[in-house]
Amino acid sequence: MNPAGVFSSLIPLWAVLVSLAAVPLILLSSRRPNLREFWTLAAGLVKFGLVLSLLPAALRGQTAAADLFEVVPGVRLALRADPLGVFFALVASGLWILTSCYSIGYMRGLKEHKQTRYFAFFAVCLSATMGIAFAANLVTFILFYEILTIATYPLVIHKETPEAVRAGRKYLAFTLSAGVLLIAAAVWTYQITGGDLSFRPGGLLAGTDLAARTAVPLFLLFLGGVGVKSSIMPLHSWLPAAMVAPTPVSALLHAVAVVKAGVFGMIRVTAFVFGPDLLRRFGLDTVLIVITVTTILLGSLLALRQDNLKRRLAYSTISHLSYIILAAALLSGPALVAGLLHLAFHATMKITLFFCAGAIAVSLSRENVSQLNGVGRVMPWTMAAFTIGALGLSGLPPIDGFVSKWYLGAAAVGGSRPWLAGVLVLSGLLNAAYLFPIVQRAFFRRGVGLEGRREASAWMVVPLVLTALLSLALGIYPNIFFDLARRAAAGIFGGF
Amino acid sequence: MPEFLVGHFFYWFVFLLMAIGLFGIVLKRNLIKKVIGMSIFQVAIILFFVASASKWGGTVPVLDPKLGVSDASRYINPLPHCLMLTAIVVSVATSGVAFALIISIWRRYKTLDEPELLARMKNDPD
Amino acid sequence: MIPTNAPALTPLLFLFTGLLIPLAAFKFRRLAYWLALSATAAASAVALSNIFRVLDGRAIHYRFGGWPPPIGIEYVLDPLSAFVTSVINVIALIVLIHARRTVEADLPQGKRVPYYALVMLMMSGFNGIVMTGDFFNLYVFLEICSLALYGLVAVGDRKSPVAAFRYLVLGMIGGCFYLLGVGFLYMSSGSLNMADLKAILLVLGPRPGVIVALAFMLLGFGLKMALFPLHGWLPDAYTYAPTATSSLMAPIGTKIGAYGLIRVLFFVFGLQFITQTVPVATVIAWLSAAAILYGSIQAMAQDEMKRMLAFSSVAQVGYIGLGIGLANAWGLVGALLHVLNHGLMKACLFLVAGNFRMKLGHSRISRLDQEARRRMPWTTAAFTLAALSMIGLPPTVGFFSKWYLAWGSIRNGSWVFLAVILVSSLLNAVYFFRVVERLYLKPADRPPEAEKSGAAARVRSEVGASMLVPTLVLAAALLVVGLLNAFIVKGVLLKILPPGLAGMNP
Amino acid sequence: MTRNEDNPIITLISSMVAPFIMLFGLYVIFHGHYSPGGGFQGGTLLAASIILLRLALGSELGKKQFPSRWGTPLGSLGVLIYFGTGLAALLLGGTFLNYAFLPFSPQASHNRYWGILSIEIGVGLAVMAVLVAIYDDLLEGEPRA
Repeated sequence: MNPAGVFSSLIPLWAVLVSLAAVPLILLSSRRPNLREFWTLAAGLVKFGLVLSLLPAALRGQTAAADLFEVVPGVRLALRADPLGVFFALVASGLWILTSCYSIGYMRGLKEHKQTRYFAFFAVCLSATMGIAFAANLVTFILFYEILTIATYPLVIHKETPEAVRAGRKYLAFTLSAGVLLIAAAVWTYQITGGDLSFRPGGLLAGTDLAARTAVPLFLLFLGGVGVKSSIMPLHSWLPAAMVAPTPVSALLHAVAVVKAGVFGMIRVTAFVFGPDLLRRFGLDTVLIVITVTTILLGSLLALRQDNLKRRLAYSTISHLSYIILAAALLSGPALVAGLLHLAFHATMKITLFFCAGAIAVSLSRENVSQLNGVGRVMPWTMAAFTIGALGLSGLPPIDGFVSKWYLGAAAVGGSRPWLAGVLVLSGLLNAAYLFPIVQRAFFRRGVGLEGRREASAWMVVPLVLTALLSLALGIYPNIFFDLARRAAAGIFGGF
Repeated sequence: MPEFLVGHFFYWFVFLLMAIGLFGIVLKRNLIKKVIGMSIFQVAIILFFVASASKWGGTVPVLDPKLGVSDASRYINPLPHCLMLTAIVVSVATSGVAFALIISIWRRYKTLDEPELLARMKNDPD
Repeated sequence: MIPTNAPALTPLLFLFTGLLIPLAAFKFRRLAYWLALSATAAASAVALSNIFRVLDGRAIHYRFGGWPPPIGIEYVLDPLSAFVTSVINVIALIVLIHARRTVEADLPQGKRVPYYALVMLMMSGFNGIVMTGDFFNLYVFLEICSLALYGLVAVGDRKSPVAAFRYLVLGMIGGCFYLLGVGFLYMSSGSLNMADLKAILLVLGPRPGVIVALAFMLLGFGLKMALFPLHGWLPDAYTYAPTATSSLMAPIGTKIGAYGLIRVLFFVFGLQFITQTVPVATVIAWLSAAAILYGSIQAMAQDEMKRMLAFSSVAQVGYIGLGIGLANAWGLVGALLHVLNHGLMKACLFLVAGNFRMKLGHSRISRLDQEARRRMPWTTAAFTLAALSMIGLPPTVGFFSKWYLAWGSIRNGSWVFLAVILVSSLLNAVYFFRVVERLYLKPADRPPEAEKSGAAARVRSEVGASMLVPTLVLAAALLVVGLLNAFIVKGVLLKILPPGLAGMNP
Repeated sequence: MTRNEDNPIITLISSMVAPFIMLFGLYVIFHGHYSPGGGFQGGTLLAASIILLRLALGSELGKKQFPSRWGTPLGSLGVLIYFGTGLAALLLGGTFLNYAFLPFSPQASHNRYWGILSIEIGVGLAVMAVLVAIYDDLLEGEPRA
């Protein structure tokens, strides 16, 4: 990504704004649900189209940049669709369309209240996610990061039960504190660099001669800032609590957009703010690796204990997010490629699983694993998709989870830390241990009270089958994502 | 040290007055007495300014044909007096407002005793 | 005419209107409000245009009565005074538009005319304080606006005279301390003109008289701007005053004290004096940090919304004080930006409280619930936005004040202050989300009768346009000013900074 | 204040003294610009004479001479005279209150003379009216003495 590869274009801006523009339309058509959902879907399609139109340039290693205006002296509100950003945007906007369809089925199936608010804030969340993906500097990043924090809150408390309100408070307490730390870190960086906060491949701070007593606290501030959303281990407990949200929210936001925004922020911080050299110099990569390995294993172990299906999936998410951070912490090109692949592939698989959980909740009103006996008989499509997702998360071919885990393992072995491959294998086994029993219950045990129950509506089943097929397809043909990830990694670590 | 004390006698006087005033404002329970304290406090400052203008051998700053205008040092500095004229007006206005407030407090709560007033306010719904 | 008289124009305009109102209202009672409003509008226009007059960095000096300084009274229009007058006049304009209905609701007929006259005198005082270049003249205007404010507070609730009396006592002490400081300064230097004094003080150096003068003046300003721990009068005064008064006082009143501090510390005594010779800047910074924490914690415990906002003002004044106390370029920029930002936020919040009082008859947090939101969706939305800004979330203005203040702290290596700023945004989040959560999530205690009859359940009783529009304008301004803050900072605020301030460059 | 007895000595003496106080007040106002005195002092004397009458004759009779509703408007008027003088100077090309630009006479020094006089008159009027208004307002609503 040399400066020559940067060209000016407003497409990133439109990609951010399109769902924001849909918000007033959604609000205005609150009395006409069909029109309202049309706006959501239209915005989703347009957004996806815009992101797709950025893809060819990104694959060539070029960057579309939209410079707006100065927000803080020396720092402009600027969007840059670099390969990394396009990668994330592609995943989020693509899955938004499917989630929107699913949401329609889910919300109508459960006759949820305040659907307008739900769809409106969902659109805001997507805008913020695009903004995070395309943010060219830390200020823009923080801007959208905080918008995402706030816009997710109404979705978390959507049910308005005391439990939901409590979860909402917890969510805000964690994320707002994180935002504060991130701001502190950004201001400090601003001071160190003398007013420059642009993300730069290889590290914004790489040229500065930081002392350890500056670099380490600064990194910890950043870690606290982006670590909450990416739910690394001591900072994770908001995520299981936030599972009281409607399932599509858990699916897209708490498996893809919000948490991946945290992970994405982590990649930005490690590769674009600090840079590999600096991290290595102060041993910060080791810190990160220790944290993530702990999170991976503990997350999986905790998932074993959960009976609530969504909470189980949440702990699984926690552990899988750390795969990606682990990949970033390995500080090598292949590892980053593997991490990015996992960012995309985990999204497809986890969203499938969440969709399935939601479909079960809608048509059977069941939320606990122990109640799932025999579900496979009445909801074959749903449980088939679930099986694909479960296989993928455990890392079995030909699902896409295998691809990313394979590369990650290879990168770990190729680097100087082969023992990490053992961690990966172990966690794969744990994944299987907490996901396969569900499949087994669903298909091989006799259930009670299932007479007359059917699949959920097509609005829900079609998206979840599609995401499952997508997981399968990407497992067989991951090339586009692979190329894009290579481009992104090449910008940082050079060709390899 | 004695020269310092004697040489700055008007400071001591002013500070004494200020202390008396503050004593009245802070420790007296009756609101009227607080206002009296305020007045003493303000007078102390007015005196401070006026005193700062005086000097030995100076006279009233009104043009005296015998002295003429050439020797300004024979007159005392008129500026602080002018300033204090304004300050007096301010203090009159402040006292006026204070008394008006006291009257309306009295009408509502029938007391000017501060602890009593606070107790009655506490029992008073908004 | 306007360019040459620009510095004196706004104070005189308000003074004139303040005098005209009682005379005009002798015959036409309704005229009072419109006179006040048009004067404020004109003053806002003049003040805004003044900014462009001084952008080249040259101050416009205005000699009262033609007497040259330092003997005569001089008015100075420089970037600082142009900025501050613009802020206070524009906010006053917006609040006054809102005030018409609340004044009608809060005050008996006979008190409305004097009320507007007092508002004009208060504005005259504020503008005069900012424009004058003479310390004693500043005192006079300080007392003019304080006297007007005592009256404006006292016409509120049943308890308001007591609040006003307490305010009067402390305000009087503050004024007297300031005057005493001026006296010491005059005795040491023989001058009352700010520009003149600046030159003299350079020669005089830290003489005891000068230091005592500085201490007394700071004490005076501290009392008037309610800098912790001198804030005792503020919560009661804000709570019991009529809505219109508290929404004028809260965004504007405390800013004047902040202006005074900036003027005296940076433009008269100078950086060297306040940071090295007598490190008062450090004292102010620590007191402000304490104010931020104390105000935020107190605000959490309040049930009455206006009282909560009052304590939040104590905290926000602390932000401004902290920026001043940091005594570097970005701290001061943060303080100045916060003067604007806090003005907008607090005005918006107090207008919201006024709207609630108007329609619900109270502004008690414990009695707010979804019902309030259903009846007043726009007011609630404005509150939410202002709350986000108080917490300091981008892209609202609150975020950017915190940004500059945090930067100023880091520049000085003051990690404690950085921590205070960050912790306080979380505290703000606690006490504002408490309210937001109630408004959106707390089910109405008594389901409205209309709920059962379907369509009627959606009865909205939002306040009228004359109250709603100012509230929403302020809320929108929070976003717009936030996004465009770099223009304000670079275009105006950086030109205000006194020369030689550390860390001019980013 | 609570004893309501017509005391002829007080009534008579204060009725006789009041005009002289008033006269002296006017003297002080009109000589304020070149000898000690001026609007503040003169206005206070005028107010003193009026308040004296109110004290001595009772509010009812005392207000015949100067109704209390005049207080605020007259005060405003007084300050407006002051203000108008300043404004006239401003409008005629000088700065606010720069008497040299007033139109009374072609000679600047005479203009200053007249300018200060008009200021003093305004101030005197304002001080008188406001002091009486303060007195009246504080008494308002008291049980009749």
